[in-house]
Amino acid sequence: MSATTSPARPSARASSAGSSLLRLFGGGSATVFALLIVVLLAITVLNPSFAEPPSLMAFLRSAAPLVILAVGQYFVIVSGEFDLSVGSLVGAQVVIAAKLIDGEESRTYGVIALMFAFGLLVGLVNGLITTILRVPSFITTLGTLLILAGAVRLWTGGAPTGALSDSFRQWGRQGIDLPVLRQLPYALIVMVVLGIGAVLLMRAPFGRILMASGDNAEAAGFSGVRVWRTRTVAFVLSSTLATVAAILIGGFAGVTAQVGQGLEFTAITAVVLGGVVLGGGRGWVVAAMAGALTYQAIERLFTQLALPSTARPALQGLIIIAAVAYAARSGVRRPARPPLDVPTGDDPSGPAASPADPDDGRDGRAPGPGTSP
Amino acid sequence: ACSTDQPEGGGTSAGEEAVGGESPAEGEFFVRADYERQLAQRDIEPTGDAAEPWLQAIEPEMVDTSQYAMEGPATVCFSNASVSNPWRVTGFITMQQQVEVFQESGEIGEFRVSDAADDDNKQISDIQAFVRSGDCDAIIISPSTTATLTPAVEAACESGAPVIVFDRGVNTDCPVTFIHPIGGYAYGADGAEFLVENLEPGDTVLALRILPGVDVLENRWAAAQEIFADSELEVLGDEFTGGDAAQIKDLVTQYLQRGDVDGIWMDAGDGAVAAVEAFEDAGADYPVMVGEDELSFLRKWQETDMTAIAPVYSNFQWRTPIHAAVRILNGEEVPAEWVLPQEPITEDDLDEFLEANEGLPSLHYAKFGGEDLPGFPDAWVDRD
Amino acid sequence: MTATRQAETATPADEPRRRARTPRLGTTGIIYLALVGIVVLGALLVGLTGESLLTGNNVIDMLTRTSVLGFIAIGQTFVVLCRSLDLSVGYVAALSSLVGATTMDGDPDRLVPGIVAALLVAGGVGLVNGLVVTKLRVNPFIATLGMSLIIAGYLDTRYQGPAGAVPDSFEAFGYTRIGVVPLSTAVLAVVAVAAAVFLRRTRTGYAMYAVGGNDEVARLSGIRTDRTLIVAHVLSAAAAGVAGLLLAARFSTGVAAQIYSAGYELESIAAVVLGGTLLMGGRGGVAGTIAGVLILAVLDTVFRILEIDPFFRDVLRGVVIIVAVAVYARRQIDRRGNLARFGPGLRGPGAAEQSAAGPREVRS
Amino acid sequence: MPEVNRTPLVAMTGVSKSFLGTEVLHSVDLDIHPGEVHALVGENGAGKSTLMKILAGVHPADSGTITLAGETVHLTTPLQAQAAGISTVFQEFNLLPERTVAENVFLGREPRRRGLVDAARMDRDTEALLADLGVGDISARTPVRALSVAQQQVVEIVKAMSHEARLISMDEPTAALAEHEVALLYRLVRTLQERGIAVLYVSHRLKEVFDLCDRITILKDGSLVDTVASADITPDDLVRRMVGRELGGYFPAKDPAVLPGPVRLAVRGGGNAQVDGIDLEVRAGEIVGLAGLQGSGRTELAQAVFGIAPFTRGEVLVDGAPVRPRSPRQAVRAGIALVTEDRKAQGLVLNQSVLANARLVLDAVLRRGGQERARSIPGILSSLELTARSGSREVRYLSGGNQQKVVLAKWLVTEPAVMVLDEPTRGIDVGAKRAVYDMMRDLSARGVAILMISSELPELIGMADRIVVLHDGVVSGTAPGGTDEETVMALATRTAPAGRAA
Ligand SMILES: Nc1ncnc2c1ncn2[C@@H]1O[C@H](COP(=O)(O)OP(=O)(O)OP(=O)(O)O)[C@@H](O)[C@H]1O
Ligand SMILES: Nc1ncnc2c1ncn2[C@@H]1O[C@H](COP(=O)(O)OP(=O)(O)OP(=O)(O)O)[C@@H](O)[C@H]1O
Ligand SMILES: O[C@@H]1[C@H](O)[C@H](O)CO[C@H]1O
Ligand SMILES: [Mg+2]
Ligand SMILES: [Mg+2]
Repeated sequence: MSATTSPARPSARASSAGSSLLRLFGGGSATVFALLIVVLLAITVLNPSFAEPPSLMAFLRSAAPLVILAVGQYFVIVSGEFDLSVGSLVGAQVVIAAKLIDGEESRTYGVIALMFAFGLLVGLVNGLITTILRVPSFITTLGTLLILAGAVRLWTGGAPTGALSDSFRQWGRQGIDLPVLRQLPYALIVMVVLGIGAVLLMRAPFGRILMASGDNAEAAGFSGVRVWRTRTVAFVLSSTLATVAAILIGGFAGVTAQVGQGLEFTAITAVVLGGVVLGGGRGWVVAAMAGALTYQAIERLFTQLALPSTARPALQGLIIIAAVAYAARSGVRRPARPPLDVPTGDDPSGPAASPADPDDGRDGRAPGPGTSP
Repeated sequence: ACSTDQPEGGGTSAGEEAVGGESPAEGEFFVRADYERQLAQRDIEPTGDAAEPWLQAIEPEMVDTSQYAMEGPATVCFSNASVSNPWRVTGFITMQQQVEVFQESGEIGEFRVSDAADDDNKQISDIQAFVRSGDCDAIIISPSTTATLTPAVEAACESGAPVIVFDRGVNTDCPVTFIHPIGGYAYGADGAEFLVENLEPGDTVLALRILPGVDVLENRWAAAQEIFADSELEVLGDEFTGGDAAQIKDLVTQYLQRGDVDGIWMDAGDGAVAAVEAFEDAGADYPVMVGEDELSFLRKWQETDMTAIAPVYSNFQWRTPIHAAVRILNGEEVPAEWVLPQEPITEDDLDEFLEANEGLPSLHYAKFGGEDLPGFPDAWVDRD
Repeated sequence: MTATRQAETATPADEPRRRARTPRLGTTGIIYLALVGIVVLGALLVGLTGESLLTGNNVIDMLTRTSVLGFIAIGQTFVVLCRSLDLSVGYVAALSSLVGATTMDGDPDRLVPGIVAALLVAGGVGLVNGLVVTKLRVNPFIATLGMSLIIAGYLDTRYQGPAGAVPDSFEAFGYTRIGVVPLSTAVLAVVAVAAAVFLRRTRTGYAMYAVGGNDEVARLSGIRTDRTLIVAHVLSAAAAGVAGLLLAARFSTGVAAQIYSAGYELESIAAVVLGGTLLMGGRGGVAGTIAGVLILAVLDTVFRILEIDPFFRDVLRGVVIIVAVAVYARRQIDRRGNLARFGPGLRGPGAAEQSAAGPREVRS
Repeated sequence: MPEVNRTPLVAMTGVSKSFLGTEVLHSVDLDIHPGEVHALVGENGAGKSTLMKILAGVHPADSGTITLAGETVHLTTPLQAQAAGISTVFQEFNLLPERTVAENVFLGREPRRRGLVDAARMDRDTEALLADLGVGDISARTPVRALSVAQQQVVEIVKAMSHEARLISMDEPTAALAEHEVALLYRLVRTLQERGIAVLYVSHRLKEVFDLCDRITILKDGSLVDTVASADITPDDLVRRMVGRELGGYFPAKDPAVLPGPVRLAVRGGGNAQVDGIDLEVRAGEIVGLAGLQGSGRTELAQAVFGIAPFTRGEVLVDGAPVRPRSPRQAVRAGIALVTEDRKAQGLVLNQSVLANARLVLDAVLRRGGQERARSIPGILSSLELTARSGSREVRYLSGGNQQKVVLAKWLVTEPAVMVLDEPTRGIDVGAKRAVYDMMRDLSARGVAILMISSELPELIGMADRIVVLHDGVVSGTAPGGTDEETVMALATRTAPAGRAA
């Protein structure tokens, strides 16, 4: 199940497919796919109608934003950083859209363009403060979380004003009418397109230097990678995708004061559920997306079981910890210790030790996030 | 020099029956006496001019306040729980507008506000700071949580300055007056009764709630449960939504996938429109709908003319504390418990209210009662 | 294999300066300077409104505002020093307030049992956190986030609202003052001193710096790294438990959401990092954390006096946190760079790129 | 050997150890007597450190017994080993940079008074230990971060001694020390010996082995070759028995047909904070060696040429064109490659596949034409005897030698004009070394200019056409290829080594 059993792969492309396959069946990622299947089956058993295309479409439509956020968060995490600001950003973007569009169809796309510009700006700020000023991204994005949340309310005097236009809302609400599915949601299409895009990106040179930066920033730098730039791009990707998520969420349900609250933790949890290692350099984007779907599916299951809604978080917490713990066990070896990962000292024979690599993990110089003061 | 900011007699919260809240010690949010009182109060004709509901009162017992009488512009201090939802934002604007009127007329000088951003501990500190400063001729408090703010409010009472509490209550009757609409039980009942009347026996109802543990909200649900209990309606479930439209719509969609939903009951209108949309997008018939007097919902209601009701938690109550303060500082008597009228909006008066609130933002509350204030409508439109 | 040594030493900054000051003190010094700076700035701003910041009342207000976050942040310091973190502190505080208040149930004789029960439960949660993190190898971020969900679920199911009541004698903990010093702040001071002594004067304290600095080295030196980390998590939770008890005293009852949605987890981490403790662990301490908490409290008080809009408050807080940490980071960077043999230690442009890359910072 | 007939302090018999299936120690016997300095020698990967770590309680042995002064002991944790009086100076760096010397020395065993750590006493005891060993220039309160490599090494030894140890194992303690600093270590070892403390001494520097040790145990590929009294064996025999072949045929000979071509790399008056007045020329087909003591600035020079810590003075020309790289990117674009001395920290992204590592520079800098170049990767890998089969394996699973080959492959695909290699054979075994040498010859035959840094003089002498020697950041001279170690050492230590440590 470990990489050592990998079949021969002559060409780079094929082999990355190979290693993806490995990641699927080995280590962290296996758990999430198994879990996802189990949960979906459970739901279907309890409520066969869930398997009917329209229900599935509805499920995927409402899952799409989180999946997209997870992809964005994945880029940042794999580069060795955190993005806590996405929740606030989603909220801010929806409110901005409502206030600026104010129900005027004609303004829709102008405003959407503006939202992307704003998203880009936020990503740049997060990235540059983290890489150039060396503020740990946990703190940087905690700061932007506060700033965004406050600034946008300040701007709208506390509660969102204005209204979204139909052409804005269609993206999260409408879809292409089809016979069987009844409707193929635009949200789903966007999610799939972005998902494929992410997979391709991770196979492209950028994907590899992103991984390298998260794995060992110094080595990457000595190979000509502009680590600061790569990580900044990751932050920009994250906040751009958060903007897309905002468009879908706002479109799906309209504006309320609470949009986006807590999404940052949900997104990070989803990514980790996908077996992606906090601290960077390890993890598969498809698994991260599966993590997001799993997270949503679990919530579905709970409503399905009609569990008292107050009790749900408890179960959710248990499942998350159990899943991650299980992944950590089946994981091939202890990952190079990430910034917020823990010393799991006492077992020399443990995964820390790997063949021909006596000192691996022995010297505490495992690549951490290059940007922690 | 060991001093204390602790109220004499200290904690009164345990099991003690008092204005506003019921005993949190039991963690129970249903007190039949209060429930029945509130339901009855709905049919009692309030005193005063119906054109100024914020000055009306139901069965007031006046208390003498001559001891607080003073001359000249007063410094009024307001400790606000938060402006973290549209209902409170709307109300707070109304309050500020009301203050300006009295500042014009020279009755109020300085108006000091501290906002606790929903942090109970912070609000306690805010109140203590007001008390210590000794500058406050009157202290208005909108408590964040009934039980937790009680000690601080008691301490404020002991400071000698008149204390006015509104919206959510406290477990003590030390404030000069406690201002509130009829209350959560009535609010919850209005919606529940409407559903019972307008649905057939055996029909299904989904209850959507914001969050657990806030008494005003819990009372609403407690009343609804009471009424659903002796009806033939089937309650499919009660879900917490955090008032987040996306969650609301997603949840309703899920319930619709599993079968019909004939009625929706909500403990607060935030996001009612999202619930309605779920029916539209699923191609299902509109449910019998319980919302709130929030404009986005009222407008949706008018568009679709579905069967609906908008229970009201009278937002105009935010004007009353200011009037109360001025009266008290003039030594005029005020009701010890100032119960304001609280009438739901029905299809009969729907159009009238939408007209009156023409051009106001969608997250604005119809019964905000500020039409006659100088800042109207800009202050509520631009929110500043 | 001496390569490791090489890289280890590839960053010693020039010794003369080094020898001069012990860096830990240096950092703490800076933070208290920052604190003073903020007080002065605040005093000026408040002064403009004709009021004055440093009146007895305002001091009381500031100190009162330090207590709750203070306890939590001290606990958080232990875990962060060990290169872990605890996102469950707010939830533990809520739990402890309810356990405490329901156990006491207004009866003065059950004061002690109430306190003990609350702290035991809190410590128990910390123990579980520690075990999950060390034995199950769940990243602390997820482990403690999951624990938060579990506690929230339990509390909201078990208690529909505020529950329990504290006797007046205990309410005093939240309201009594000794001169301008609130009792809770006095207790905080004692706890802070105790924590500082623990870190600076006990083997476990030393072990925490070692585990956070480099758990492998710690292990080879015979330190039980898992045990150390578990202790840190227990202490963190216990401190949150104390905060919960203080809140119960202030509220005279126990509550759930009102406490766990107050955002203590992130605020405490912010305070710890504001206090100069490395998020990467291995360096820092309680003294700094207290300064960090004071900074936030001063801001709060100034904001209150100036009646700053609550939303603008968030903006300012965010800015202050980022700027402060950026300043510390700047100092770390300046410390870097090899001993210059020729002329001033000129840093070529390439240096920026190199240092933007990686592990070197981790140790600086 | 007076000790021989006394009961040994430590006796290891039939000790075997495997890591994940591969046995790296095959039933090894070793006995050490009180007051004896016992050398453990062998090629890289022979198992020296592993044996030592078994003694230190870091790795439990799979089989075999260890007796301490007669009775059998089970050393499963470092704590037990220390308690048993066995302490170790590990090969890898083992100090906490942020903590003071005293805190490091007593880490985990801080002296206490009434339950509290007695910091004052800890400092005093540390100062005492240092003084006792005649080390004057280290203060107990200095953070280790601020010490020189040598000073840190001393601290490690003091730390080991502070355990009331009966046996101290030292794994290549001098590897990071300059000649003059080695003298200090000699003193330390002698002091220990006088106190009846046994020393197990691992070193690649045979001179030290003969200077210091009473007996020598030779390991080869995890098996015991022999244990001999150092008096009874000559250096040449020792090498022969370690390596199993003559040193002579050790370095591939240069193909006489390869003649120096035009100058490809030229540094004129290059200087920055670390090095100064560097004048250097490397021609096509030429291998230039760069020698110097640790800390003499070889790595800095390499890093300056490669734009990591760029020259702030002078100029760098590649094929006559002035480049003066300000960053690795620019260096790569200018056709320069750098194989760093620290493979794991600076050379590899260990969690990524071999292929991902091999094409990292292409991905980062040379995207245009990257695909074509990438096609050459499998060829290059197999030319380095890295089977393309392993392409999708994550690098951390490879042996040190193969990891180094991946680093080389990474740079070979960039088809550099100039290749700088910093300690290219550090920590890799004979076979891998050979492959590296062959690759270098092959490259220079194809006209690449090679600048090679190495601390192993035989290697430099065997491979280089010329050897440029650095001392304290300046070029102190040049020696012709095939010169002898004395000449180079003379240049490297020409002026009395200034107190850089101070
Ligand atoms: N923790 C470990 N996991 C897997 N293999 C290991 C581990 N430690 C050592 N090895 C392998 O065991 C063999 C012996 O390694 P060891 O470090 O003992 O050699 P050595 O003689 O010390 O070499 P050097 O002279 O380079 O230090 C090597 O092949 C090494 O790859
Ligand atoms: N005495 C010292 N004091 C402080 N730092 C030192 C000292 N000696 C070496 N260093 C640092 O250790 C690292 C190794 O030194 P440097 O790279 O200059 O030596 P070198 O000639 O490359 O030897 P090696 O290749 O063995 O490291 C450099 O970063 C250098 O700054
Ligand atoms: O949040 C508001 C109020 O604060 C009030 O207490 C009840 O109605 C809710 O909508
Ligand atoms: Mg070794
Ligand atoms: Mg070097």
